[in-house]
Order: sequence, then structure tokens, then C-alpha cells
Amino acid sequence: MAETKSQTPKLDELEKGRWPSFVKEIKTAAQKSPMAADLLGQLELSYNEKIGHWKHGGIVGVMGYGGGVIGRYSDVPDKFPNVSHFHTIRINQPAGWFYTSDALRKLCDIWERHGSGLTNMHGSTGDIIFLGTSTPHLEPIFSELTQAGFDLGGSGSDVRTPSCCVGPARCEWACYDTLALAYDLTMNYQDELHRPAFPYKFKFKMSGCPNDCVASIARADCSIIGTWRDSIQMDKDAVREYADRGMDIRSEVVDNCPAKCMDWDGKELHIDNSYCRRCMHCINIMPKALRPGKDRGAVVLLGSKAPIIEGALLSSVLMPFIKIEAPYRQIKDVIERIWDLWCEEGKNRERIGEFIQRVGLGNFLEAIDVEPVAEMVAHPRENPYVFYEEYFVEDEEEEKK
Amino acid sequence: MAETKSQTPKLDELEKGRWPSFVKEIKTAAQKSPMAADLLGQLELSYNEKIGHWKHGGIVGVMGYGGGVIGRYSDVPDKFPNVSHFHTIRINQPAGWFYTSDALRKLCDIWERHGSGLTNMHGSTGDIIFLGTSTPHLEPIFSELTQAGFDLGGSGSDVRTPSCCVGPARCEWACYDTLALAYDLTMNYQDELHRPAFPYKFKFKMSGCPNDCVASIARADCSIIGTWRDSIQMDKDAVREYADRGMDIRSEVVDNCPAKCMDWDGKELHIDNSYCRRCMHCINIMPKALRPGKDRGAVVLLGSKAPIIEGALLSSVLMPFIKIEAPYRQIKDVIERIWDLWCEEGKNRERIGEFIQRVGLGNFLEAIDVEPVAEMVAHPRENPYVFYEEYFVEDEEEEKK
Amino acid sequence: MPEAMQERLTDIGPPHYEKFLPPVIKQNYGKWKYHEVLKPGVMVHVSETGAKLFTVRAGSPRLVSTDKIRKYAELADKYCDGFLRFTSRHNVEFLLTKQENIDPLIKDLKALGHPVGGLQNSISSIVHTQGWIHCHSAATDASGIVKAVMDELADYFETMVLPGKLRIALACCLNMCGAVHCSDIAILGIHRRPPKIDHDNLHKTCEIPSVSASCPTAAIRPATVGGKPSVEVIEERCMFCANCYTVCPSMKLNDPLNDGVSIWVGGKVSNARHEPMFSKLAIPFLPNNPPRWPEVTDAVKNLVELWAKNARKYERMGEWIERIGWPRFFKMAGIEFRKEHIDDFKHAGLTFKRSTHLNY
Amino acid sequence: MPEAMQERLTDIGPPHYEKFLPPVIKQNYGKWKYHEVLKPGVMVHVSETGAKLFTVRAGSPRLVSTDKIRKYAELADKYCDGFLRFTSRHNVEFLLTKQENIDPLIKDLKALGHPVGGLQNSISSIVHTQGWIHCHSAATDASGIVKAVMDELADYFETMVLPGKLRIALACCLNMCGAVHCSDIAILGIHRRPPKIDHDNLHKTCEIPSVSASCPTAAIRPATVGGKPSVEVIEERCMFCANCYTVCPSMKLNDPLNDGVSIWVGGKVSNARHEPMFSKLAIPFLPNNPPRWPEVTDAVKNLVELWAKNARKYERMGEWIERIGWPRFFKMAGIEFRKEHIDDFKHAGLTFKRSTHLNY
Ligand code: SRM
Ligand code: SRM
Ligand code: SRM
Ligand code: SRM
Ligand code: SF4
Ligand code: SF4
Ligand code: SF4
Ligand code: SF4
Ligand code: SF4
Ligand code: SF4
Ligand code: SF4
Ligand code: SF4
Repeated sequence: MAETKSQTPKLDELEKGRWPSFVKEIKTAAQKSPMAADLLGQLELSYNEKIGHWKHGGIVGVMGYGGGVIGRYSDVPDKFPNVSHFHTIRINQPAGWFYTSDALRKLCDIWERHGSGLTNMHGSTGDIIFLGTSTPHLEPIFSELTQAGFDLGGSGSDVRTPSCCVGPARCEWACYDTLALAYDLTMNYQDELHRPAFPYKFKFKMSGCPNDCVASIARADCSIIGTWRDSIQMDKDAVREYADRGMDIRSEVVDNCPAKCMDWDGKELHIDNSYCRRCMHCINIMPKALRPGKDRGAVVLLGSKAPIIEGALLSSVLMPFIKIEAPYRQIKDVIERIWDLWCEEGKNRERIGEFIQRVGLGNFLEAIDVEPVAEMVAHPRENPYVFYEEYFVEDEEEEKK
Repeated sequence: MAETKSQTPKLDELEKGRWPSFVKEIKTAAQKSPMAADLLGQLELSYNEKIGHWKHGGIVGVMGYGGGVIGRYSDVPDKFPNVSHFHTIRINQPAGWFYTSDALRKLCDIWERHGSGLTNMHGSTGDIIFLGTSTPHLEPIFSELTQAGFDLGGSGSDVRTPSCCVGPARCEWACYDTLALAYDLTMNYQDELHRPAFPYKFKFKMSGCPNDCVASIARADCSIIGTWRDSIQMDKDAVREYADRGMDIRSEVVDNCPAKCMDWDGKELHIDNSYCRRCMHCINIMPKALRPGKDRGAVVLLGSKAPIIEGALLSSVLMPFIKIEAPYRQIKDVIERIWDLWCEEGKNRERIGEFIQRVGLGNFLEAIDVEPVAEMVAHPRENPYVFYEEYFVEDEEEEKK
Repeated sequence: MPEAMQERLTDIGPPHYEKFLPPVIKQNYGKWKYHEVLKPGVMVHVSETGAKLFTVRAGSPRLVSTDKIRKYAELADKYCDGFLRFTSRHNVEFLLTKQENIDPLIKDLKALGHPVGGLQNSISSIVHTQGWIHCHSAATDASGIVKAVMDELADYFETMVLPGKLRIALACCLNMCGAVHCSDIAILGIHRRPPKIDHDNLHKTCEIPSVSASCPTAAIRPATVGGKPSVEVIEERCMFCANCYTVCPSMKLNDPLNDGVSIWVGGKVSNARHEPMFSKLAIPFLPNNPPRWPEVTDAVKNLVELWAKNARKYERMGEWIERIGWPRFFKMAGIEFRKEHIDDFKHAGLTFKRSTHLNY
Repeated sequence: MPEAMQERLTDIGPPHYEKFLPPVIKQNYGKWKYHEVLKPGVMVHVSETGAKLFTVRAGSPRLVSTDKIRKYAELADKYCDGFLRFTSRHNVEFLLTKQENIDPLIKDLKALGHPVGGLQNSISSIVHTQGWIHCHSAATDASGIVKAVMDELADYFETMVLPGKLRIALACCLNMCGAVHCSDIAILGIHRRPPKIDHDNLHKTCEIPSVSASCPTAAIRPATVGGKPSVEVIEERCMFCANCYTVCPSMKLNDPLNDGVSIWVGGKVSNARHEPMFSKLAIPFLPNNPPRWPEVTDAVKNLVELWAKNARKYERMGEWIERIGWPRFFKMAGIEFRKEHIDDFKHAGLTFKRSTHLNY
């Protein structure tokens, strides 16, 4: 294993430089794990050939679960037999990605026993990713994980591991308890998470305010983003302090307000809160002076996703404002009605956002029994092609029909 | 004819009120024209029954022309025999809709001899509309019109009557000679105007500046809108005068600049012309102080239309800036290449804007031999679905292929 | 005028516009320096040469008799050496060089029943179409509604008290002859009942394949009815575009019980400040109620006044709504938001609200 | 740890987060009042109770060995009573109550090779994906490019000199695992050669109808090749989405000569000021040039610096470009505008420039 270095000249290049090196991480792991060593070798091959060497196909997993493991196989197993199997395990992270050192060490113990010793902390969806193991290890890993209090995340056509921003745990702007909601939904939908039964994947992401620090509006089938209904809380003296300390309130705050609802007369800041769009900008740059209002809750949006196949989508407003309070029936009820409909009428590999576009938002709302409101659209229709569903008929005609 | 009044109680209502009354106009005409009288009667019927009483179908026209006349027939000819035929004639207006009283009287003479005496001054496309005559009168009208120096406008799948804003004739902002161009194109494309040979209609409209006073960007297959390339001409003293006379330069001018490229320090107005979007706002509200630059020309845009059937379109940029100088070869060459392509590959009833969307703007540009430039798009693509047309092949493979 | 056929002219095009330009324009063509609005309906253009051209703009119903045109011609002779023009919104403009002629001209125009105005921050004439006057396709009348609405709004034509320009347009069917799709307020005739098919005549007047092909939602298919080749319409699929009717007269859409008017807002054409915008649906349906369409006139007047009261200086209807947000607009206008407002056509997804920029 | 099967737990979900919250958070949960950034990578959150929580953020390669995780754990024990967290962009955050621990912790982190920063107006870590480390679909590597790019941009992680936040993301194929489609700068692996079909195995591994159906452009149709049931691809129709490959391993898209990287700009996620936006295509293609992808690192660095130099305070990349216009952006960035930049997908028409708002 001492010669590894000279066998990977390309990758060795990436040990240099100021940013922490993943190559160093693999090499470290390779000191204990032949899997990691072969990963390094195969990667060097990819760097030389400019092509990946993995194959998919063949479903692997743990008993009773339909997801959580991504099966992967080398297409050059002869050269790199230790990565002929190289599956990843997705493990549901604790809400907000908080850990104790002990919990982390427990995870390491398990993974050093059963896998490559390489991880992603974390995957893009939010899971803890254990990178690279073989089929026989799957059940033992699962059992040890559950013993340690951890469970698998989603993959395939199921609920994916919900994720949330740090929220009230550390952020002054959290308009609802993102961690509590993420945990509750995860626990409530264990079955949907572990046993794929949907037309396609379904992701939840929760952000405590419109800054959206988990990018929920871009990559969650259901994005729940905190906001407030009443007025921004303002400490006028603190505003003046910002001004005194050199902030140009006019150009930095007022001119950047997308609602054009602010005014600064050199002494006092005025906000016409009835037009404020809750964009967060003014609050973001004057955290000591401005805070979200007190009547807090969230916007629930649906449907964002990556481009495959109808083009990328951002989530769109379903509920313009709801209070977020346990047991969260308002959200669960509507989500469950949506799932019922989608499972019934969605096509295979059709995300909810695509489904809504296909059936039409108006029809979708009718089917899930939600009233249309103007907040759901950026603007009303521009084309005159309305499907009126009924028409009047003259009395005499009636008979003819 | 004296009793007409009592027979049209509904329409009589519309003789009242502050706005000039079309009913009065019809009644006036009805004093000489039985056609106008029957029109009034049929219209009253429509007002009672809440439905129109016209039929289309059956092509009528003048010899050798394929357009210019809209055939129309009453569906209650027994009740209103004088409007059993009620065709309109479209007559190409003089550029800018300028007339002398004599010219108008000549038109009136012709129309009183051969039609209802009712007109639209003008139609939405810009033509003089003679409202209501019968087939036998068409040739005489045409011959008298041409004697008087007028000719028919377009209808059907041909070039429609070009129209233009008042431009340099009366407007200080005209960046090119809209009247000259409108006249030149009209004369140059007489054949295309009178003998429909396209997949569908094709409209030209010319506005002298981005205020677009003929709404060309909304309703012309080819919109030619004046603009300038250099800096806005500014008379600094005149700006100060506006300020002195009470204009709030900051809120009225600077804050409304979409390019955010202006600044006002209370004394002097600064424009960063390299970012100015040529929107006209600042010029519009300070006409004595600001004027378009001196290096003038036009943007050529393609494709606007009403919603039938793929949805309404605004025109989009084809040539971001060209100088507009007789004989206008640059415009004509590209338009003719476009017509060739569209005639070859356009579907029946497919406007050029729809055609471009169907074949793709990139392919369209290639076919008409125009280089793509960033000015043609609001923004580059958001989806990753690029049709690369070529790919590299390994040497050995080559043989296999 | 002589018999026609002896020397048949064709393709002569329109008269050259120069023939119709008054001398002051010929001399100052392209040399105008600035303009000023002197009072409602009256402006002066000042040339670099110092020359001045006064314009008096008068409202017009557009549908005018030859008698009225002769009157215009008379006034032009009397005050403008015979020169006049029409505008792109169908008003009449008298072109004067003598400032002292302005007031007498206005007096004569008013006597004729033609208001003077429409300049600057006012409502100009309503661009409109044929309606029951001439078109087979019309779901409503054009001239009648225009008259009724302008009777209500005439004040705003004759003054300049609005925040900015407000452009109203009307089209009597979805073909939208005019710039209805880009107007501050648009009045649009709509059908709401699928075509009634004249099975007896369809095969005589129309080609069945082109009728089927004309339907964008594929609602029409060939069928034999009463032994005759004809078509049938899957009614749930019809969105009343009338494309089939344009192609085939035996597919009549017009229907007294279901035709009516929809109201659209927030479009614009000019590039001033905001880029051009389409009009958006505000009121899905108002009944045809001739002769004065009170529901329509009320609705339009309310919209105008709501905007006039709330918009900032220069803000067009669409710019104002964009600033305050559509939910707020619906609330302020007292219009119920309904399923019909939600786009479900080709690019519908792009009209969904994909942000949390909301107010409450 | 014991054998598994005897008591098999399932559906237990993740550990409750409360177990992992430090006492200062438990006590001040939901009571935070404001925060201040003390220096790069260090901020303090102040509670209504007066309590203070210090956060030190360290950059991470995301792909970490258990050894590294143990090191994090050690540092947490040493300075933070064992408490730490990871961020949504995969950085590590140490949660301190003792201000005096900040500098020693930073020293240890730096010794470990982990830069401290990423707060406020800086570049945070690059959200990225698997690449050649683990995914079959990858058109490029992920970790390698990320490392190469961040080596160049580390200064911007460790300082706060930028106009605003700048978020970079990388995805190794069009599936775009991550928020690449909404990033200030996105690096995206792309294929450019139609699938190479393994006719020998296709019928064994895949259902032919679902393979054909998977293609959004209908480029795939069933065919018999070499006597075996298989499919053929109409190559002109292929836009390399790899949906067929996701559905069927015998439709390989990966190709050393044609795979590479495209660069996208101007996306954002937050609602601050501007609504969220998609990223747009800036550079259609750069070659895969491991190990340091110099063309890619140069391109990204140029874009960052162009923005840094020209954007106004708080202006994200997309906001800046929207203000100055795309043509200007292309000019300033020295990127040639080409056919590839023009959208030709479903809503292409809506991306055409439909106004005269242009600068020259
Ligand atoms: C591991 C991970 C990337 C990473 O390095 O972090 C990942 C990896 C894969 N993704 Fe993903 N996706 C991952 C987060 C995402 C995200 C981001 C998110 O969830 O926030 C997205 C974009 C959001 C979305 O859902 O649209 C994403 C959009 C996709 C798509 C496109 C889905 C679409 O509807 O457009 C596919 C294709 C598919 O589903 O067939 C896909 C498919 C895949 C597959 C399963 C491809 C495959 O068929 O093997 C990848 C397995 C790679 C591997 O070797 O493990 N992955 N994928 C992420 C999951 C880790 C975790 O659980 O925490
Ligand atoms: C007369 C006029 C309305 C008016 O009262 O002013 C008119 C009247 C008709 N238009 Fe129009 N259009 C008139 C200007 C327009 C405009 C405005 C413009 O040209 O600036 C438009 C919108 C711009 C555009 O071209 O898209 C317009 C868009 C249509 C359409 C929809 C075309 C489309 O591609 O969406 C149709 C339907 C069709 O072509 O079959 C149509 C069809 C018709 C027909 C021919 C319907 C028919 O089949 O009979 C109408 C004849 C009515 C009649 O009884 O005379 N008309 N039509 C306008 C022509 C007068 C003139 O020549 O000056
Ligand atoms: C006469 C006419 C051109 C013609 O060839 O006939 C014309 C003439 C002038 N327009 Fe216009 N516009 C004329 C139709 C238009 C149209 C087209 C339309 O309404 O269908 C538009 C686009 C409307 C839209 O955006 O929907 C138009 C948008 C403008 C604007 C931009 C206003 C804005 O803020 O959006 C200006 C600038 C201004 O008024 O500040 C303008 C300014 C002017 C000026 C001041 C230009 C000048 O210096 O001479 C002219 C008289 C002022 C006025 O009417 O207030 N003109 N103008 C048209 C008069 C129509 C009428 O009778 O009312
Ligand atoms: C820790 C983290 C949340 C978490 O649960 O992990 C977080 C934490 C904070 N974010 Fe964030 N954001 C975090 C990811 C995000 C993301 C998501 C992403 O980058 O993928 C976004 C959306 C990015 C986008 O728009 O593309 C995000 C957009 C913001 C914004 C809006 C910035 C803007 O102008 O657009 C703010 C406000 C600000 O910084 O002024 C903000 C502000 C903050 C504050 C100041 C909130 C607070 O008071 O505590 C936090 C620390 C400031 C900082 O990083 O500068 N956070 N923040 C995430 C740290 C990621 C990292 O390691 O860098
Ligand atoms: S989304 Fe809002 S509440 Fe959550 S961490 Fe970011 S700024 Fe704080
Ligand atoms: S939150 Fe945004 S919209 Fe509201 S006042 Fe502040 S800057 Fe304006
Ligand atoms: S478009 Fe411009 S040049 Fe033409 S009349 Fe209007 S303002 Fe004048
Ligand atoms: S013309 Fe428009 S964009 Fe240019 S400086 Fe004036 S207001 Fe700004
Ligand atoms: S809008 Fe429709 S009904 Fe009105 S004139 Fe045009 S085609 Fe005829
Ligand atoms: S009106 Fe339009 S949608 Fe209805 S049947 Fe006719 S063509 Fe089809
Ligand atoms: S982006 Fe593509 S290649 Fe990269 S991990 Fe996701 S699916 Fe695999
Ligand atoms: S890569 Fe996409 S477009 Fe090409 S054949 Fe496969 S599915 Fe079709």
C-alpha cells in the first residue's frame, strides 16, 4: 500500500492546494480499507481515460425496505476487485445536522467494520452517505445502525429524507420550528420513506424563513418556508445606529426593497408593511434593528425538481400562509390527499410538479379540495383559452339534447 | 326613413352621452343610404337578440387581386335585404395617416356613389375601411380609387398594409424616417400585398422610437422600432430648470430608470449611457432637456401576433441595431430570405412567430443566414437540452461506422 | 368619375405621404426639437428652426360617415389650410400653424360633438373592432360598448389628471383584432359554448379534414351524422377559440345565452420603464347587456379609478399591479379569484407563483 | 456490536435532534435575537436571555474518511463540549459558548488543513455530487473539479470581500443532484454523443418499450439489430439527456471524447430582494482535463472576479446580470454567444427578447 502514491500521479496533484483534499481522505481510508485503495486506483484510471467506471442496475437493499441503498458495480472489476461491489448507504441525518462527538464516533465504528471508511457528510438530499460496501454487509450495517438509533434514508420512488435549516436552534429569523416539523414528518412517514409506492420520489424540505437556507424552493416536492403576516418588528434607534455607523440606508436598504414599500427621510425608516413582500433583505442587513413580525407561520409550496425530463421547476405556492403547529394536521391532510391523487393518476417517473402542470393547477386544486387563491400565481392567465365547464341551454333545446 | 328612430330604441340610447356616437353616424348615412338604414335595423336586432347576424364565406374581390375585400352577408337578408351583401373594402392609407381635405373628399365621393357611406377611419391594421357594399360595386370602386391615387390594402395570406407612427413628420424622437420606410416597403411589396401567396398574413409596423406609438411590438410580424447607439443628448441647464420648476428628479426620473444607470446629486444628472436601455422614460418626461442620441437607427423584431392559436406573441429581436437608409436593402434582404424559408416550410395558417418557435430560433437563424447574438434573447437557455450536431469519434471507430 | 375598365391601374400603392404634409412639416421634417402640451388635447412641437406646429386632437367614434369626414375636411380647410391626420388610435388631429386658431377650432369641434383631449396622462380612444356591425365571429358588439364606456370616461379624455397613460382596447372575439392582448384594460368578447354544428351543410361548405385539424385541443373528429359526413365535438375539450368557425361557417360559436365579455388588465406596449407586457385576466365573464353594458362600464370605470387613486406617478396599470402584487389587486378591486384565472394553456407552469414574495 | 437478526429494528427513524443540541441551544431555542459576524467564519448569536452562542465554520471536502470525522469529534470535545453540526452546504460548524476557545479551535482546524470562513459575503463550499467516485452516469468528475476550483477560490472563502453571497454548485450529469439549476455559478457535466447501444445485452437487461418511451424527443425506436431485438436512436433528435441510460444500462452515454463541462450563471434560491431564479447557460462546453480542469477553474475564477468587480453591494450574480443585460455580460466575460445559448426546448419562445431594452 506504500506504493499507492506513485500509482496515482494525477490524483496526487489534488493533494496539493489550499482546499482540503478528498484525495487525502481516500488515501487515509485506504490505509485501512482495500476498498478505498481500489477506489483510488479506479479513479486514477478515470482521470486517465476521462470516463467513469461504474455500472448501475441490480436492486440491492435490506430486508423489508425498498430504498436506502444504491447498488453500484465496477466495470473493471478485474483490475479493482475490491470495488466490484461498491454500494452506498443513505442514512437519515438528525434534523438540522446536529451531532455529538459520540454519535459520530458510533457511526464511524460501524462503517469501519463494514465499509470503505469513506462518507459524504452529507449527501445533497441531506442523508449521511456511507460510500462503498458490498451486498453481504448490508444487513449487518442496518442492524448495527438501528441499534445505534439510526435508520436508512430514502431512494427510489418514495419519500426522501426530509431536511431542514438550522432554524430556531440557532437562527433568530426562524418563523417556525423547522427541526420539529422535519422530525415529525420523517417519523410520521416512515412507511412511505422506506417502501417506495409512489410514481416517483417525493422530497420535503423546510426553511425557517424566506432566505431558504436548505434551498427548498429549488429541490423539494414540498417546500415549507417560514414567513410572517404582520409587520416587521423595528427598533428605530437601532436603525439610526446602522446609519450612524455608515450604512447608506437609502441605497443599501430602501433602493433594494423589491416592494418599493420603504422610505427613509434621513432620520426614520418607514415600511408600508401591507406591501412588504417578506423578502428578508432589509432584515438580513440590519439584524439588530429589524426582525420578522410576530404572527409567524409558513408558506407551503409544491413541485420543485431538477430538469429531467420536462425541465427544472421551482416550487409554487399551495398555501400562502399557515400556522405551523403540532400535530401539523393541516399539512399532513393536504399532502396525503395529494399523494392519493398522484398515486392514482400520476404517470411512472412523473414528479408532483410535472403532474400538476399536466393536469392543470385548477383541476389539481379541485381534486385535492383546495380553493384557488391569487397567491398561487405570479399573474393570472394571459391567454383567453378558458375551459368553461358548463353552459346555458335554451329551454326548447333542452328537449333536443 | 323618418320612423327609423322609433324602430331602434336600444340604439337610440347610444345617441346620448358625451362621447361621439356611432349611431348618429349610421343614422346620418342612413339618410342617403338604404344599406346604412338596414345596417341600423340589423344591429338593433342584434341588440335585442344579443347575437350577430353576419355570415362569412364566399371569396369576393377585384380582378387580379387576392385580398383587400372582406365578403360579408346578412343571415337575415329577408328582413334587411339591403345588407344581404355587406362587404368591406380595405384601402391602403397614406403613411402616417396624413390627408388633405381634398383627398378625403375624393374618397367620400367614391364611397357615397358605391357604398353605405360608412367608414372606419381607420381599421386596426391601419387601412381606410369602407364599410358595406355589394359585389357588383367592387370593380367600379377599385377603378375609381386607383384613379384617385389610392389602392387596396391586404387581407388573407399576404403582406398587410404596413403602418407607421407620425415619426419625423411631427415627433422630435423619431430615430429614423418611419414614413419613408413604410411607403417604400408598401411600394416594393405591391405584389406580395395584393396576391396572397404566404402561409398566412404578414404585417409590418414601424415606430420611430421605443415608445412604439403604433404598437408594432404587439401586432406586427415585422416590427421596426427606432433607437440610438450613442449617448442621450443632455442639456444640463434644462434639467435643472425641470428641477427648479418642481420635478423631483430623484423619484420621478432616477428611481424609474429600469437600468438603474442614472444618478442625481441635486445639481447634475448623470447617465451611464453604456447601461442605458433606451427605454425613453427620462426623455419622455424631460423632452426639453433630454433627447435620443445622434447615432440613430432601429431594432428589427419579428413575430408578434394575436393569440390564435398558439397564444399571443410579442415580437422578438432579430437585428439589435441597423441604420435605416434607402434603399433599405439590409431589411429587405433578410425579410425576403425569411419569406422564402417560411413559404417553403411554414404550415398553413402559421404566422412567422409561431414558425420560429416551432423550428427553433437557432435553426431559423441558420436557415436565413443570420448570426446569433445575445441581444436576441432575454436570457440564455435554462435547460441543459442542447442539440449538439456533431461529435468526435475515435479513429478505430470510424471504420466501424 | 369615368368608367373603370378602359385604363385599369393596379399595384399603384397608396398616395405618397408627402402630398399630404403641410408646408410647416415639410420644412421641419426630422427637425423637431421638443414638444409641450399646452392644455388637454393641444400640443405644440417646436422645431430647431424655431417653427411651431400646433396639434389639436379630437376624439372619434372611428365608425364615421362620409358626412362626418366632410365636416373634418371643412374644419381643416377653415383652420389648417386643409391639413389633418388620424392617429394610431383613430383620433383626428388638426395641424395648425396659427395659435389663434386653436380655440375657435376647439369650439367648432365641441359643437360637432367631438371632445378634445387624449394627450399625455389621459385615456385616449378605445382601439376596437367590428362587433355586430360587421363581423360574423363577434361574441359581443364593439362600437356599442366603446360608446357606453367612453361616455363614462370622457372626463379622463378631456383632462390629464391620471398617473400616466391608460390604454383601453376592445376586441369582439379571441382573434383579437387590435392590441387587446397588450392593453392597460382590455375588453374581450368571448364565447362559452362549443360550436353548434350545422350537420346538413357542413359537408357542402367545409373540408372535414381541415375542420378537424383546425382544433388546437383535438376536440373535433370526423363523424357521420344523420347519414351525412360531418364532425363531432368532444365538448369537454373545447375552449371556445372559434378557430373551427373561422375555418368553417357550419361550426357556429355565437350563442346569445353564453356569449359575453371578459376584462383583462395590465398590458402595455411602450418600452418606457417596463418592457412590454401582455394583459392578464381580471374578470372572466360579464353578460352582454345592450345597449349600455352596465356591468362592463362599471367594471372598467372601477378599474380605472382604482388605478388612478393608487398608482404612483407614471405607473401604468401593469406596473402598479406588479408592484403591489396580484393578490392585493384582486382584493382591492373586489374581484373574486377563481379557477378561470389560473392559466392551464401551454406555458401555464411559468405563471405559477414560484417564490415566497407575498404580502398579507 | 452484537449480531443483528435477533432483534431487528425497523422504521425507527433518525435520532431525535434534541439529543444532539448543546445546552445553550436547548435553553435559547427559538429565542435568538440577532447575530453578528465577528470575523471570517466566526459569528455569534445573541439570545433574548443574553446568552451567546459562537459558531466557527470550517470548509470541508464533503467526502471525508472516518478518520477525519473522528478528528472533528475530537475538536468538538476539546472546544465545544462535544457539540457540532454540518451545514446545508456540507461545511462543519463548531458550536462554542466560550469565546476564548475560538482562536485555538481555528488554529487546530487550520493545522488539519481546513479553512475557516464561508460566512456572509463570501464563497461557501461547492455543493456537489458523486462524479467518477460513485456514479455510473457522470459526464465528469465532481470532487476533482471542486477541489481544483476551491483551491483557486479559497481566498474568497476565508475573507468577506465580495459584493454578496456567491453560491457555486456542481453536478456531474443532467440529473443535477444538487441545486445546480439555481446557483450563482453552476458547473455541469454534459454528454454530447448519443447513446452507444449494447445490442447484445439490451434485450436481456431492459424492456424495449420502456426504453423507447423514456426518450423525451422520441429519438428511440424498437429495431432488430444483428437478429436481436433492440432499439435504434435517431441521432439528430438526441439531446443527450441520458434518460434512456437511467432506464437501461445498455444505452451508455459516457464518452471520453465528447463528455465535458458546461458553465451556468445567475441562479439563486433565496427570496432576498429578487425572487429565486434558474441558472442560465454561459459556456456551453469545456473539456474534461483532469486532474485540475484548468479551463474550468479559469472560467469560474474569471466569472467570480468579473462579478466581484462590477456588481453593486448585495447584488447576486443573477441580479447583476439582469441589471446590465445579458449581451453586456457576454461581452464583459469574453464569452462568444452561440446557437447553443438559445433555448429551443418547450418554453423557448418565452426566452426571446421581446422588447427593445438593449444597450450598445
Ligand atoms: C447521492 C446524491 C448526490 C450526492 O452526491 O449527494 C444523488 C445521487 C444520485 N441521484 Fe440524485 N442524488 C442526490 C440528491 C439529488 C438532488 C438534491 C436534493 O435531493 O436536494 C436532486 C435534485 C432535486 C430533485 O429531486 O429533483 C437529485 C436529482 C436526481 C435525479 C433527477 C430527478 C428529476 O426528477 O429531475 C435523478 C434521476 C432519477 O431519479 O432517475 C437522480 C438520480 C440519482 C442516482 C440515484 C442515479 C442513479 O440512477 O444511480 C444517483 C446515485 C449516485 C450514487 O452513485 O450514489 N437524482 N438528486 C444525492 C443524494 C444523497 C442523499 O440522499 O443525501
Ligand atoms: C377590420 C379589422 C378590425 C377592425 O375593426 O379594425 C379586422 C377584422 C377581421 N380580422 Fe383581424 N382585423 C383587423 C386587424 C387585426 C389586427 C390588428 C393589426 O393588424 O394591427 C390583429 C392582431 C394582430 C395580428 O395580426 O395577429 C388581427 C388579428 C386577426 C386574427 C388572428 C390572427 C392570429 O394569427 O392570431 C384573425 C383570424 C384569422 O386570421 O383567421 C383575424 C381575422 C379577421 C377577420 C378577417 C375575420 C374573418 O374571418 O372574417 C375580420 C373581418 C371582420 C370584418 O367584418 O371586416 N384578425 N386583426 C382590422 C383590419 C382593418 C385594417 O385592415 O386596417
Ligand atoms: C399620435 C400618436 C402617434 C401616431 O402616429 O398616431 C402618438 C403621439 C405621441 N406619443 Fe405616443 N402616440 C400615439 C400612440 C401611442 C401608442 C399606441 C397605442 O396607444 O395604441 C403607445 C403605446 C401605448 C402602450 O404602451 O400601451 C404610445 C406610447 C407613448 C409613450 C409611452 C407612455 C408610457 O409611459 O408607457 C409616450 C411618452 C409619454 O407620453 O410620456 C408617447 C408620446 C407621444 C408624443 C408625446 C410624442 C411626441 O413627442 O410627439 C406624441 C403625443 C403625445 C400624446 O399622445 O400624449 N407615446 N403612443 C398616437 C396617438 C394615439 C392617440 O390618438 O391617442
Ligand atoms: C448554516 C446555514 C443553514 C443550515 O441549516 O445549514 C445558513 C445559515 C445562515 N444563513 Fe443562509 N445558511 C445556509 C445556507 C444557505 C443557502 C442554501 C445554499 O447555499 O445552498 C441559502 C440560499 C442561497 C441562494 O440564494 O442561492 C442561504 C441564503 C441566505 C441569505 C440570503 C442571501 C442573499 O442575499 O441572497 C442570508 C441573508 C444574508 O446572508 O444576508 C442567509 C443568512 C444566514 C444566517 C446569517 C442566518 C442566521 O441569522 O443565522 C446564517 C449564517 C450566515 C452565513 O452563512 O453567512 N442565508 N443560506 C447554511 C450554511 C451553508 C454553508 O455552509 O455555507
Ligand atoms: S432559512 Fe431563515 S430561519 Fe433558516 S437558517 Fe436560514 S435565515 Fe435562519
Ligand atoms: S422584507 Fe423585503 S420587501 Fe419587505 S420591507 Fe424589507 S426589503 Fe422590502
Ligand atoms: S413612436 Fe416615438 S417617434 Fe414615433 S410618434 Fe411615438 S414617440 Fe414619436
Ligand atoms: S432612457 Fe430609460 S434606461 Fe436610459 S437612462 Fe433614461 S430612463 Fe434610464
Ligand atoms: S375581433 Fe373577432 S369578431 Fe371582432 S372583428 Fe376581429 S375577427 Fe371579427
Ligand atoms: S372552438 Fe376551438 S377548441 Fe372548440 S371545437 Fe372549435 S377549434 Fe376546437
Ligand atoms: S448528477 Fe448525475 S452523475 Fe452526478 S451523482 Fe447525480 S445522477 Fe450521478
Ligand atoms: S439521451 Fe435522451 S434524447 Fe438521447 S436518446 Fe437517450 S433519452 Fe433520447
